[in-house]
Amino acid sequence: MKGLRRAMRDDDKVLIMGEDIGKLGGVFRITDGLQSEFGAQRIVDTPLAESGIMGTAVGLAYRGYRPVVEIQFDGFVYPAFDQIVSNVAKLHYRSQGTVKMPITIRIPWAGGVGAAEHHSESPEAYFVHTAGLRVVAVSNPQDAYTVLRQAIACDDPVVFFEPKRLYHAKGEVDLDGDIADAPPMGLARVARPGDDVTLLTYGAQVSTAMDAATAAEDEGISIEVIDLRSLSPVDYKTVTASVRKTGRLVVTHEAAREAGMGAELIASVTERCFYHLETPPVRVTGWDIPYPPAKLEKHHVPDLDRILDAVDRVLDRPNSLTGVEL
Amino acid sequence: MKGLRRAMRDDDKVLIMGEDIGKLGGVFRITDGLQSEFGAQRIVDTPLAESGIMGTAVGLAYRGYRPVVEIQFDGFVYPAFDQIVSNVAKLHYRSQGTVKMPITIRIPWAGGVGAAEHHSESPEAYFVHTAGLRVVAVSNPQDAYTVLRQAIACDDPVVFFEPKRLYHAKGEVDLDGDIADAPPMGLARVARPGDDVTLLTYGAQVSTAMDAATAAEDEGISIEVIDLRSLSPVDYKTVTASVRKTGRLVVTHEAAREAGMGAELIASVTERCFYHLETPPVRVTGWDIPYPPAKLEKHHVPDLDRILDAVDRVLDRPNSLTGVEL
Amino acid sequence: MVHTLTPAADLETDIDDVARLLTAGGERIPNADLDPWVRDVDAAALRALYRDMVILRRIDAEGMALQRQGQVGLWAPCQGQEATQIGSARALRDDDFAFPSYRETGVTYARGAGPEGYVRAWRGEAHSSYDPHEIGAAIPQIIIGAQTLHAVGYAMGIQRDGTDQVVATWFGDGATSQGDVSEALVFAASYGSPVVFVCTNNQYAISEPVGVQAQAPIAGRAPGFGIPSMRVDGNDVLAVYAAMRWALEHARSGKGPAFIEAVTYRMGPHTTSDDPTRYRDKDELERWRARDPLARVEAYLRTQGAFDEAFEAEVAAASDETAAAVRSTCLAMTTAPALSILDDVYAEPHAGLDEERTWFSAYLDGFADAGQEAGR
Amino acid sequence: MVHTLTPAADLETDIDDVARLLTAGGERIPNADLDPWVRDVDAAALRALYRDMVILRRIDAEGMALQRQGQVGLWAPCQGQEATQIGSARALRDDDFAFPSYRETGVTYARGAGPEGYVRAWRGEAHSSYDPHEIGAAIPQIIIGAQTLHAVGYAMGIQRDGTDQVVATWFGDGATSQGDVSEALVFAASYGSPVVFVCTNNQYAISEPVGVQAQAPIAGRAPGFGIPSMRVDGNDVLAVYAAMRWALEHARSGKGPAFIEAVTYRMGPHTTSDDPTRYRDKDELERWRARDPLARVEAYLRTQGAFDEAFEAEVAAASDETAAAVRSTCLAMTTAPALSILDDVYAEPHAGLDEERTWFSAYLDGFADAGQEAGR
Ligand SMILES: Cc1ncc(C[n+]2csc(CCOP(=O)(O)OP(=O)(O)O)c2C)c(N)n1
Ligand SMILES: Cc1ncc(C[n+]2csc(CCOP(=O)(O)OP(=O)(O)O)c2C)c(N)n1
Ligand SMILES: [Mg+2]
Ligand SMILES: [Mg+2]
Repeated sequence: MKGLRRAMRDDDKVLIMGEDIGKLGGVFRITDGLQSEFGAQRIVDTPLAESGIMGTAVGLAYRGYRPVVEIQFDGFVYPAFDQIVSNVAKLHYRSQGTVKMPITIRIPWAGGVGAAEHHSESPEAYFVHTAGLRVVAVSNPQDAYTVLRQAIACDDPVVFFEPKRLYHAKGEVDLDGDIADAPPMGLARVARPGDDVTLLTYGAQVSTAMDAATAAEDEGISIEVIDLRSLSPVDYKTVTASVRKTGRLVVTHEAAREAGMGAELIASVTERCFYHLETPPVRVTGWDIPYPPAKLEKHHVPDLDRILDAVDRVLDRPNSLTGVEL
Repeated sequence: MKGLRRAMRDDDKVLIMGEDIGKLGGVFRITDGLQSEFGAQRIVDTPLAESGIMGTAVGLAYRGYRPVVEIQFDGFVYPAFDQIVSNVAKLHYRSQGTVKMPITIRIPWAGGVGAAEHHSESPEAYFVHTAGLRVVAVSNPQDAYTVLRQAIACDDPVVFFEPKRLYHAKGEVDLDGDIADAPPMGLARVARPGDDVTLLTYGAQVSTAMDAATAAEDEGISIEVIDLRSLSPVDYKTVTASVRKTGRLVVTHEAAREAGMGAELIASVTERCFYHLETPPVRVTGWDIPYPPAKLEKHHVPDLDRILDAVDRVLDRPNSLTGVEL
Repeated sequence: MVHTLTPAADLETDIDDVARLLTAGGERIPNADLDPWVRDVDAAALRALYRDMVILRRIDAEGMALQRQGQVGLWAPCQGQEATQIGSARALRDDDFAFPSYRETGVTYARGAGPEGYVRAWRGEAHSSYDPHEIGAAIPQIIIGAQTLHAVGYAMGIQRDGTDQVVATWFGDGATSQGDVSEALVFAASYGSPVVFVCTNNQYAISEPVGVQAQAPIAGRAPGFGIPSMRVDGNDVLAVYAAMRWALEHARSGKGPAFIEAVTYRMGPHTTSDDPTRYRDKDELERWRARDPLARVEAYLRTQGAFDEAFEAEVAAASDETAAAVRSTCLAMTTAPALSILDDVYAEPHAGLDEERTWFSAYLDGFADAGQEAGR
Repeated sequence: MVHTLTPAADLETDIDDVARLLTAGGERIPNADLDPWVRDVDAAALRALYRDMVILRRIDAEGMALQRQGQVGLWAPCQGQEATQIGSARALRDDDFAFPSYRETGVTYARGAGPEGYVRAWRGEAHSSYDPHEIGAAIPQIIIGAQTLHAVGYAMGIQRDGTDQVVATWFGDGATSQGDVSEALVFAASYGSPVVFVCTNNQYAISEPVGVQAQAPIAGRAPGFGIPSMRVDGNDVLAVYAAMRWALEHARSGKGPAFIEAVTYRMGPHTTSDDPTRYRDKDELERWRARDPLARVEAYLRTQGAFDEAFEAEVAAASDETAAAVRSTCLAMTTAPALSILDDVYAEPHAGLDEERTWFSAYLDGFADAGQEAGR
């Protein structure tokens, strides 16, 4: 990933730590070639222990470094949870600002790639609920480049979600821009303007949402797709401006529904735009189940049809729940 | 705690594991005297390692035991997070129902007791968001007795939150009832009926909510206080019946707001009762900060005044945010 | 009292500092620690172990082939590790219990998993390929090291039940870095639980050589926790079998946990997604090929006159038959209906999920009404 | 190659299997491992260590008193552990860095924390009592064992900076069970990082005797990870100082991490919330009182003619002065305003929190307008 190379070049306090990131270049080859360029002191193959990786990153940050930690797969971030919640997230607060924790935690993320169990998790809500962290999720190559550089440059810890489904996405990337000129890390992006329904999402679901919007257009429905990019903080200015315009809201994500990101979005939008809402907002999410086996994952990850069904619902058009009591 | 003794007597597959629960009887003396009655094989002092406690509990469950795990303080559950999320919560699903995980995880919980850092955490939303777990929170001695027995008897893993603020609460407890006769574990309790506003809460905040309701009564405002008891699943029947009646909703909890339990409740209620809501529902929660130092915690844990301020808000009465733009 | 240590400057070159009974060339050599444990292992018994290893290699090759053909999504091959897996798992009693990792195809085989026991999960049809209680083996664990704690917990259960069963758990060299594995040693030692730790040191954790995880022989770690250990040639099925018998007997007789490091080599890629040429060279592979676990048993049996064409043919036939069964079972698998993904999340009814079932079912019905299938 | 082990059937009775230079009676005995490291420690140097220990004991007593008087919320006393804390921390160089746990008052003292450096956090005014970068010591860690990994990470930073600084980290016997501590050993060994692990084995983790955590001497754990270690009498300040110098020099000279187990005793309760009479008896306490770390230095200095009334008086005065400063600083503390709880959550502006500040501020203004204070 070009953003990493650039960040490594820009600041020699940046180093990358993780399992198999050296010679192998990471299981997704994101760090391919970096060890030859920057050496084993800056591209650090670690022992197989996520709490160890995160805990040593904390120590490196204490020392003035800016560690970029690679968690090999989403499902392997949990052993590091204690270090993240009790130390990474809290140290700046606990130390009354004397200790900075500019740690970027990169997490290859979510499903839809036919993986084995524990390789398709969507743990973002855990981190959004954790004060002291910033959480971002990218949906396209340009953001993967720019937002990653911003995350690394940020003096706060940032959990950086990279959808596995998009690793092969190709796209034009402006490599030369100054990150100061790019939209700040916390801002959402109107991925597609529209008038009838606001469709909020992030990560790989952005492309599904865009497909849904295109499909809806054929039926004369104009969907505004917003790519949140930042999950904590959420750019509620952009979000509420859209909902105030459309009056209808659908949120979609792959993570489970209960106390997920969609709950946060709907609650906050309802608090702020209640009188603009024409119909109850709707969530289209993964079910409240552990991630299912690969052959069945297509029934779990919300697809175009499930999104359109929800769009019908907020538009009071016939939909799967017509007549079903909530 | 009498519920533990009773559960130990009723089923010899029940055993309790944790740090300092033997001779010491636990730092809160909840297991006081149990080791003398049941012996060290059933009241098990464990090495100081929460992942180890949780992981061995999984193995004991594999073997047919029903471990009750004591986490010494809320802030120490994070080292066990991986075992909880990847194994405790998922094993029944992963094994297609062939392996049961009847593990009860008791967590002395939340703040308001002037404790040192990491001793006042409110991590419930993490578990609510984790499919495969059940989550309950008790607010009074009777529930501490009955719901704990139900949790231990349940074939699913249950995260059981015990508010530290209430450890000294006294109250009549019916010790002889059959748990089959008690309201099922998943049901909410209308702690106080009312007509104007629904006030949803759980745990120690129930008593603050009751105080708020009493205070509001003096001003002629009738608040219905609902003690959720079960956070996953939520008893939306009871909740929506109340909101349909009052048309106004306040949710209060101590945990941070972003992607917290309040978000879940407001999102779900809005989805279900949108047309019954007169005003936007409001959350009164801990701020989105790490738990503050003891001397300042009173500004963090929502108190009667902050709840009443929110009640004013949902009633469209003058309140602190009058004129402030959301 | 300075505890110094002979550091293994290069753990990989140290692979001969192991207990062994059969040399790479197939010569039976004495070993005072191991010999007592295999006195009763005659040619017939060794032939059985050999047969198991051949069948395992064949199942493994079939798994690789099925993956290449798109019939399973992923495969974690165990070629090269047959002696470690068969030697250890075959020493268990039927009523013992196993907690393997994802690579222990040989363990699930030895525990009695049927053809679908190897492939259902890798194919992505379900998360588990068998019922653990039926074969006495837990679902293979993917979260590195987590199963070692489960094994200790199960062993604590055995202690409470008062039986003489033993639990064994398998994990890799990489896994030894995980806190959970050290915690498992602590708990097992603290309670003196009947559990045998089998560390398969196959020299790599994906691309990382064992030296990233350990600066001293892994077997040396256990005694510091109060657990006796043995470092054994993991390509010598007889040595592994002997060591495992020692360890099991230690645990079974109430002396507490024991630890075995089996020094072996992963001949193939980490999984079918891996490209080992990026991080290791051919020479190393060739050096290890010369230590093949099957070849040395064959050589030894030949010197004993216990390896003939009939035996070879019988083993080949059994292997082919097993492989064919795996293949046909795999190909015959059907995918469960969409709504089934909501099953078994909880053991008891759950209001929230029941409601989602209602919604999902209504949604699926819409497609059925339209004569379509949901989720293309 | 069976690695057997001499199990310490009873770790508590094994407390004399330690390296020592001063007996409980104050006799200087030789020790080949330790002697080389204290050749330059003359009476004056030993008096300085003694003085530190007396002051530390006095600060600790003041902390207990302040808690009993409701001036601090909690206190974790270190009485009995003065030799371990002072002996280890005083061996550090100013530019080294310390990662202590909550009980290491002596470490923060030796690093140069001022009076408020001991009490601000315990009083509940803030989570930290000093600026880590000012005194070269991290905020004491309450999450058991977590700091050991931070120490290794800091040491990795030192390696990259190419300086000869060393990091030291303190943790208890109970902490050795935490996965994080084992992982710290793995990382430190893997990178050969300049970090010294100081395990204060004070026989208890709250109520649990060390035997729950360890079935073999804790110092024996490190070599299994490739780290040399030493088990030292933690009530012998000279021995601890010597061992620490050995360990620091080992790390400073590029040889990698080192590990010290200091065998000592927590004379008081775990914290002011604890009641140790529930789990340990008086006899044990008395046995340890006879090993008091201060008494033996006094006795030895007397035999050397280096302990007189003037010295005693000076030490007492210094102690009283420090204690008085701690007390007055504590009593003078004022509590920050309500709105400050939203400060320092992030280092950079955060839209979400800024909004909460607006709301909270508006809310607080309402009380101000009404002439009240928020949050009674
Ligand atoms: C907690 C966790 N972290 C990371 C991974 C990714 N991963 C899968 S296998 C593996 C290497 C395991 O090495 P080892 O323990 O030696 O076992 P082997 O694969 O060699 O059998 C890694 C890093 C994982 N499965 N779980
Ligand atoms: C992760 C975690 N679990 C539990 C606790 C509660 N706790 C605080 S101190 C302590 C005992 C620590 O014992 P030890 O490591 O020996 O240090 P000591 O208190 O004796 O100095 C425990 C269990 C904690 N602080 N952190
Ligand atoms: Mg390996
Ligand atoms: Mg201790």
